Amino acid sequence: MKENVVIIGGGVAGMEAAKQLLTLGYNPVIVERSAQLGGHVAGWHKLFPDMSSAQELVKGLRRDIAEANVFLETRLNSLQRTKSVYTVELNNGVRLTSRAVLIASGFELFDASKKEEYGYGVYDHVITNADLEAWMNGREDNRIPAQPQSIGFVHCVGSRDLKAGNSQCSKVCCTTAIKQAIELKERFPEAEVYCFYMDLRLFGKKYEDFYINAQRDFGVHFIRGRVSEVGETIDGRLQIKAEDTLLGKPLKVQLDLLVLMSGMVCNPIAKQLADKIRLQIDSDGFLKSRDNIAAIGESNQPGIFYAGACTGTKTVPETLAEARAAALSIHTYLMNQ
Amino acid sequence: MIYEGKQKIWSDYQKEIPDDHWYYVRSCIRQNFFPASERMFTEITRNVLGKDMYETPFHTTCGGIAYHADTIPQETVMTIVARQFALMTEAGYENYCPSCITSFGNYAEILETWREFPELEARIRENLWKACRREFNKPKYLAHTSDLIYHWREQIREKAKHLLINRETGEPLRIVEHIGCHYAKMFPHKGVGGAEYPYVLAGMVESWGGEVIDYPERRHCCGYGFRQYHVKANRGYSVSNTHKKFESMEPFHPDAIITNCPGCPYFLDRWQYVIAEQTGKTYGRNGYGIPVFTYEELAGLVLGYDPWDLGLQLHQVAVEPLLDKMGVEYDPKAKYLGLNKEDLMKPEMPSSIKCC
Amino acid sequence: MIDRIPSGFHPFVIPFLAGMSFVFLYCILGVVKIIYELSWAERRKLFLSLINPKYIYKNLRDIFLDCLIHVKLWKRNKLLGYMHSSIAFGWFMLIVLGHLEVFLFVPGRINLFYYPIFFNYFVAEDAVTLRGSLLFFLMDFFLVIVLSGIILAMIKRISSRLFGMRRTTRPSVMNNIGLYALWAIFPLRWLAESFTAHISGGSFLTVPANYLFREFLGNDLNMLPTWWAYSIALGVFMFVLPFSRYMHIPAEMLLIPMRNAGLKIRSARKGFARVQVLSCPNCGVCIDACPMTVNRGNVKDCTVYLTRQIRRNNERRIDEISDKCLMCGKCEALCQVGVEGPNLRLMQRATRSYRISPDFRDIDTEPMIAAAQGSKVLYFAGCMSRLTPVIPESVLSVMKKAGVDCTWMDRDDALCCGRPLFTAGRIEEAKQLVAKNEEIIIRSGADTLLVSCPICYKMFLENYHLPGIRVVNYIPYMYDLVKQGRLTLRKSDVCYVYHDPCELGRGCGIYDEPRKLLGRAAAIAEADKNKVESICCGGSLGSLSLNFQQRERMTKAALDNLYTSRADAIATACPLCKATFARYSDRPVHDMAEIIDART
Amino acid sequence: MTDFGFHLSKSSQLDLSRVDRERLNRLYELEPGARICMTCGSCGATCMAAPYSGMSVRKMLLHIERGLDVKPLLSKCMLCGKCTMVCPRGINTRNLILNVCKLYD
Repeated sequence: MKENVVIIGGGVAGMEAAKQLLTLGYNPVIVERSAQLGGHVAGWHKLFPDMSSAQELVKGLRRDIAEANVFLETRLNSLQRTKSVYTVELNNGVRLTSRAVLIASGFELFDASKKEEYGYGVYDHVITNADLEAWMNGREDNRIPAQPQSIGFVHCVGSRDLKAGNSQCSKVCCTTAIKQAIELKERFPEAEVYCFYMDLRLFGKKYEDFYINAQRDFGVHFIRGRVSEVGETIDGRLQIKAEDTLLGKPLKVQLDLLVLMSGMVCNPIAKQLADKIRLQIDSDGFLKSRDNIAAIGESNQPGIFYAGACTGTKTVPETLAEARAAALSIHTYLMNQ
Repeated sequence: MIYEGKQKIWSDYQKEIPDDHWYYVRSCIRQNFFPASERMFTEITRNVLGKDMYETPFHTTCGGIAYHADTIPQETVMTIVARQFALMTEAGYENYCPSCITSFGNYAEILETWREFPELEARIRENLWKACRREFNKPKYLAHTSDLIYHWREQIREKAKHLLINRETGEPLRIVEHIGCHYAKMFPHKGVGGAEYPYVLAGMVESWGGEVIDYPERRHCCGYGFRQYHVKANRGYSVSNTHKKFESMEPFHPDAIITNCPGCPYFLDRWQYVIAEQTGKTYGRNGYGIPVFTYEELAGLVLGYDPWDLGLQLHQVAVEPLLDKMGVEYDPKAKYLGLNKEDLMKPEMPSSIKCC
Repeated sequence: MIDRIPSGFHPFVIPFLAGMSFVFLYCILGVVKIIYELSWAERRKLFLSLINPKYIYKNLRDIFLDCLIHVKLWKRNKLLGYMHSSIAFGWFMLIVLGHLEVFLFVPGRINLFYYPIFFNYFVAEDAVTLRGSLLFFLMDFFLVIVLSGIILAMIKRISSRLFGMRRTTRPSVMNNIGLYALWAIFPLRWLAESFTAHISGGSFLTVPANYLFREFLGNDLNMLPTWWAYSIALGVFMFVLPFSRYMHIPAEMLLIPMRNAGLKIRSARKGFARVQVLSCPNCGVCIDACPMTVNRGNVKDCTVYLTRQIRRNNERRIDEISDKCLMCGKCEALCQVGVEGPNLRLMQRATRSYRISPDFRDIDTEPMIAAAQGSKVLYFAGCMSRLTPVIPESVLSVMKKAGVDCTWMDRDDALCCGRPLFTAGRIEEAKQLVAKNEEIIIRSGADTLLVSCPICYKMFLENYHLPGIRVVNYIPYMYDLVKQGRLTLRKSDVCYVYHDPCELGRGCGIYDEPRKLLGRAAAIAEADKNKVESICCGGSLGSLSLNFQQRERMTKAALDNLYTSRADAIATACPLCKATFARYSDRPVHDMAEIIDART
Repeated sequence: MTDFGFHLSKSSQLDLSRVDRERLNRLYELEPGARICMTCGSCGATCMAAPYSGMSVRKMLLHIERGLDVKPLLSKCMLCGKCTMVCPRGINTRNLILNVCKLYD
């Protein structure tokens, strides 16, 4: 009889951890709220820096965890600890016991309509990064014009914004914006594409190359300054205002499409879990690791482990690496008990 | 424009507005700018809607203008405001409605500050006591008078004689709503509809049959900006901001502008003349400007009051084009007759903008 | 020797006559046009030189040595030298001897200028002349010389590598027609003269051929067609000449007197520039010389293509070629004819019109003048040295050690020397900077202007008017200090290779002092290409349009050349070379000043 | 026209929709490096003309891309090339400057 390890969340973190746990000889049980595995990544189109397919990544992971137990469209009713065993009750009546629980609840995209000034949901041609990925994956979106002449990207929507309740940088939006700018430029070569940024944070492997490519090969314009407000002109175009902070001058431009780079906020489920078993929340609103350097995948509770964006904004490779690390941490923990 | 998106936001920003028993406070400057507006407010609320609207001649300025012009410190303003609240408390009211947007913003700001810093409130109570031996209760409800008209908009619609509909075409009139900056920009939750898409005036326009125009510079200041107008050296900046708004709304061809702030209608009205003098450009049809109204004036027109009783002859931009569209009857000859029917003489007319 | 044809005429001479007349007329008109395009002062200078015996001698000597013997080419490449001089000198001798024959044997025909060319057709041998006479022998001898040259030319066309040329030019259509016509002329002449040799006589080449042909072909019917062919080949060559590279033959004869008279290129296309352009023989030496052609790149941007595009009036390409050049001067230094590629480009750049022009006249120089006063020696480091501060610091340190009281003119606020604007063709703007700097230098009270940047140095030498002030480069100056015993150098074991900066070496002719100075401080090794053949570091301000990636390749190629010396370190005397090399070099790069400072 | 003692002031707001794209694209064509500036400011820091005209290639590029006048900035450029030497992205700033001088006024 293989030992159960309950994994909360069936995104790439949960799947990767399940894959490793299967190899290590455990019986991972994934509890996923939605109807499919893959989490946010399943909704993305291409992943930077090599423009590899997000679908392929998710498909591969799904194949790898075919032997794992997966509960889709399932929620936790309760999570309780008795001595060193956690009892998990699901809303479908299933009761699981497990000595280790991995929280891989991930993030939630910031609700762009909260930034009312950008008019998401109010103006006809304002979309989010996630909408754009879905469109590139084939979903129809009549907010995206057939032949846009000018397109804007607003970085840091709901990130680095105390007024929006998020002080943290969402880390991936700069690169995502550049990636999406390039993808739109490929589809609409005639369009002028403007990226409105506060700082460009292109920290990862080959991300800076992305930036140069966008400038040199695609002519994407980068404007340092946050968009302050969006209005609609008589012909239904968007007029945005910003300050060019490098020139110290106010600026406006008319656009046919505005893409809001919604940042990451901690999935509220993580907070509910935290209440249930007294996990700590860090100052950035994400789950607090036992140690942000040495033990990012461990909680303050024995047997509760973390992987991925539940502890902070992460890229996909970081998430996968953490999932692998968490699997090993769980294994070590269970062996030593 | 996705109307449902706006409705969702409007539903997020609603405030509780009691239906009756208000302590009414006038604005310092509205009497001079558009003298009939405040009188029309009391007329409509008391006589048409039958509400209890208490007023006392002992109230003063709230200090907002001086505060925003950086001439008096905050504690002074707070003490003045505390006295206003004391008058309300003494009169036995707990619902406070100022006619001025800056006052409304001022009160909202002070109440919020006291909520955050109770020790400050205690000090102000002490100041007030030392100054004039008065004590006060904070108002239970604070609403701007436009909030009240908004609140009673459907009752006004029921009694309406004219709607905001072009009588000839049957189309809704296209109205620009301009909200005073101090209404909700500081505290979005204090305003009906929030700061980005305020509903307080839009709601009136919609109820009375008109259509609201959402133009790019909708959020922009009217140009008054206190210091910008009061200091003559800055006045060019003031009019430039107004100009920017008109340039932005021009392609939409608005039939009228409705405002809820003392300064806004004044500057949107008068600067049209100055802009026409300086650039030769007018923004209405056939050389006319775009008529600018306070919400009380518009409510008065909807309820069928005589335009000249509403003081519309004191507008710089001619209101007649809108009256014609709405089908409001008026006697052009009576425009410059005083209350005693004596001829006040027609003022000199500018050449750059048609003023009837 | 007697006239064989009483009329002294045959229609086959017509192609030659027509071609010759055309060339003659074309050249006369061309000369008139060029003279007309010269300024009054230039014209005066030229005419005065043409009546000066000293210049006449010099012109004749240069034309003989350069145009006929190709002395410069001999020095550079013996095979190419032989090829060119065999054709040019051999042909020249055939013409001279032909005239001599006419003069000696049929003096009555001396006025027919096709006669010496087709002499063998028009005459019959009589008893007076003997078979195998000296003239016949000489004619055949020079024909053999020319034919050997033609054979070499054919081989070169097939494989230029055999001649030590890595790359050569791609001939245009006109050049090809001219080339094939030229190749055809001499074998045809040999055939024609051979067919006629039993009548007109001949020597070791034509007479045996005559026997051979007569043995096989039997009759004289082949005679006329070969003479026709010979004349046609000549005619074609003459007609093509003005439109091909062979124009360099007459043009060079004008170039030499003009250059000797001291004319300079002052216009982009006209006058002396036109002569320069026409004088380019399209040999392609500049292609291998050019530092831009590393990895087969930019071949079409070498001087040979500039002259070609100027002749074609291809404005777009002219602009591109003019803007790209590093202006290192190597093509000019190695050019056999002396075509001034960089100057042609500079004048081309100077024709550009700009909508924005800088104006430096209102810059206040008083603070700079005040800062420059105080010493007899005024030191100018230049803008670029601010990015290599070790250079000015070392120069000043060496001066201090030698007891030279020296003021640093551009320590704080300073103006550029003007050379970058000058080489960009913005000459008027550069002059404004020159005027400003002249004022500072003159009012500083110094009598010596010490310059460490060779770019500035060249500008100060050539474009500044500084009466009573000696402009000196820091290397000769330091070497003098060493010779005077004011500086004592300790020799180190480090082996340096000295890189000649373009502006100091080819630009100002300073090759030996740096080596002598460096030799006292360290061991020296030489790179494969050095001195006049030194390869530009790629950082040159001369180029306007070369981008970073293209320059990177050039810098690496220049470094590879320096590495051939197997030296431990690289020494140079230019802030730009130092900074550029340092970017990619696998060994230390030091400025001369640094080395001298360390060894004193 | 009445003199009120005050005048409409020119808007300082930049309108990107009105930038001359054709001319800008021509500039990009002539000097592709114009696209890749990352506004680090090295050029301005090293500029010999900066003390006289506030010149910086970064600023010049921003002015052009936003449709502002570049003439005053360029009025003291000596084309010395230090900006080319220090540019971390290897932009051929001199070619850029010369082409700006050709295309803009």
